[in-house]
Amino acid sequence: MLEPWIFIALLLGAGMLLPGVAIAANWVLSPKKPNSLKNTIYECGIETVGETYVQLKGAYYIYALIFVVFDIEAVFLFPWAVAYDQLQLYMVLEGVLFILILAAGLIYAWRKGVLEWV
Amino acid sequence: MQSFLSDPFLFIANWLESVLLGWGLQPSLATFLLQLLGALALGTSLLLLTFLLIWAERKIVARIQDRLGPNRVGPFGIFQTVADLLKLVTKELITPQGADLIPYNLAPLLAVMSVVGLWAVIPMAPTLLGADISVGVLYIISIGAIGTLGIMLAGMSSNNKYALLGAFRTVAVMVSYAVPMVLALLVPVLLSGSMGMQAIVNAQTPVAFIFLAPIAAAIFFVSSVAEVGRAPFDLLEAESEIVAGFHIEYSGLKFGMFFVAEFLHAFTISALTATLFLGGWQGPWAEQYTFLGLLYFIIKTSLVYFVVIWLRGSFPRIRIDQMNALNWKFITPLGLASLIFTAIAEKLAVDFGLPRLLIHLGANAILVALTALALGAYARHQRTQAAVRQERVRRKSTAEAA
Amino acid sequence: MIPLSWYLIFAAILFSIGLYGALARRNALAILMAIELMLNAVNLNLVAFWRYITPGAVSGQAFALIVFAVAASEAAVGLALIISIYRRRRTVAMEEINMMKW
Amino acid sequence: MTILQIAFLLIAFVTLVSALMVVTSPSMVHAALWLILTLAGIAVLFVLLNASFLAVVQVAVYIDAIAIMIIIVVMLTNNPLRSQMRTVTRTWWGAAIGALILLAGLLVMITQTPAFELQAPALAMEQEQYLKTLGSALVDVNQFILPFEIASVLLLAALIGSITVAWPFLAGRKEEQDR
Repeated sequence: MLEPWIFIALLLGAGMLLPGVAIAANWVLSPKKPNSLKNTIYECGIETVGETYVQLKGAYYIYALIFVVFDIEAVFLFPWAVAYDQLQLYMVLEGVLFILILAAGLIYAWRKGVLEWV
Repeated sequence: MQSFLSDPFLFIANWLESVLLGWGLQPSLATFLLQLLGALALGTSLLLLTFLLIWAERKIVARIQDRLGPNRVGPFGIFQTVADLLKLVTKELITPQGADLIPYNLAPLLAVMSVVGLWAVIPMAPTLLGADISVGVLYIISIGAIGTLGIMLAGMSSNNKYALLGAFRTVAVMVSYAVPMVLALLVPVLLSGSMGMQAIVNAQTPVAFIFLAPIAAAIFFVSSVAEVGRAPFDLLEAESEIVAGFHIEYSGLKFGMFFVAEFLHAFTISALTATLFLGGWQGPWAEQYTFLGLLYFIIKTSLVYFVVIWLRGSFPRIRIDQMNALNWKFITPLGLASLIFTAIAEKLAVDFGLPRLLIHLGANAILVALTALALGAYARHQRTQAAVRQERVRRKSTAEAA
Repeated sequence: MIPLSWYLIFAAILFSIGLYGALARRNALAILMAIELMLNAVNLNLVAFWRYITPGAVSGQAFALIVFAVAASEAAVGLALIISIYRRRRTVAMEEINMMKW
Repeated sequence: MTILQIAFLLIAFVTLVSALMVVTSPSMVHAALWLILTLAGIAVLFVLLNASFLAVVQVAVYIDAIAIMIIIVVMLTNNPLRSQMRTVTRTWWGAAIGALILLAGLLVMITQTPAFELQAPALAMEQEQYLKTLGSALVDVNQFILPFEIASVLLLAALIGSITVAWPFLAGRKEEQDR
């Protein structure tokens, strides 16, 4: 039962290890002469001003929010889609109702002007 | 010998297992070692494949732009990428001041890991599949989005405002385009009644899903191209916009790993499109000869990958507000509609024994017609609005003049 | 193999850590994260009971799914409140958010 | 000690340490990153419990969606002038004592349960079959149809509520321009 997951764990480990080895090789081969000017932040040659953690645009939160809502929707709909061939018509329509209720949320966000990129 | 011809991969695996068992290892340990070997082989070959991908892309884009492309190192410049790699390997790894060291160094590894991890569930041939888990499609969604995390880490830990802004723009776009991608992925799951990738390929025996759900296939393709950040959706790394995006503070192979991840991801979405909508390894005699299955899979994937490169060569970069509007106001509603149409059409086809292909094509045709009508109405609305605005400006200026 | 008690003890420790975080932290975001920890502990318990006691039914998994939906909604609304409080008061420290006192 | 038990202890240790870091780390960004590690550890525990669907859902919902939303809000509410402030309330010791009492009580209760040493029974069906059963149970009138539809209404309410609460503050600049 766990065998495919062991393979996935190994592959994910390999996906970390192989680039790690490549970067380590780079570290061994490359020159190492850091100086304070080289290590400064690159902002088109202009000296950096203020904190790095600037405040972001609020719209990012809205996109993440809509993504969260639709992600949960998909999580509920995936078992529904897998069980599709066992479902009766009314069960399929319930799934459709589920989608429509969330589509209402999308329409609300659209009407509210949230989706515009300012 | 016959067994080797029909299925070389299984043959080699069986042979290796018998060798390992012959050494007196426990069966579970032997299986574990085989899996380890398989994982390392898959990971290494994927990373090596990137050389070929970068070369192919440069050659094809050059041809589209009426240039020769790389042609100095090796025949047809095929070793150009190797030369580039050798150059990158000898570059100094610069760590910027005030960088958050652990996330900073973890980010490129995460980016590669998320792409390589996707290949665990992609069936390349009838018996050539890393892990046949029952939740393959959802696994693709979740592991694919780990790459988003890598980009975010890179942007936050570099201690650079441009990297931070670029990373968050990338994250916003990736997160937005994940929505229609997930909706489009529901359609093949619904049609095949399973989330396992091998089961989805097996369900495409008479007709591939691209004929049953062309709209979902198109949505999946476009949104995954956007998710990868390829042209024409590559505005997030546009040099002229935010220096270079999230990887500005990376040098040497740490930067190279983001590059590798991006190219490999483009190839991976081609493989996913081929698997989910074009029938994967399905083809004549693929069941008998595994090697043929692998060949069909590679041909289909390369075709899709060619389209990806073609898109890059042909389309201008789109603006971020256009990209955003395209997603939320066109692709996502269309994805929702396509899912609803497919669900109802499939139920009708099964319950009333109607011809499946015709019903689905009809439903898709109706959807296309409705979309065209809606787009027409929207365009008319926009034109009227523009005319009203113009009229107001004109009246204002005449009033001021008076 | 692994006895049920290991999962229960793990979930209990995780829940206690979450409770400490929810009560002791000043930052509203940290409190939200601690609540997510507590919800995760609950979810782990639900799944462990499903696996060890009623593996024949799917109720445990269905409950866990609902908990996911609730956790997501809670996080979304909580974060929206934090944003609006922050934009109004320029702080996310819970002690300083005392508008409700009057 | 089987390999599975050692794996469990390792994962549990990593998860608990990162959970502790979540509640003690002074930087919110670091706390969010530790939270991601905790959530990943719990996903692995779900795999060990043979709930592969929930494991993938854990990654898809928590790590990909909720954690990213939290990080974005951390960035939105980041006030450089206040980054030096205390991380715990004045009564943090009370919280610690309360949490410890709860933990002690829970541990006593767990050791008293009859299911203390219970081993996992065999699974009743294939993983695929579990998914199908779950899918039809979610839309079955006699089972989980009400939670299923209420979940969608709850998500809709969360979406609309969040937009209503947060949007006036996010779009403040635009309103000024319009005026």
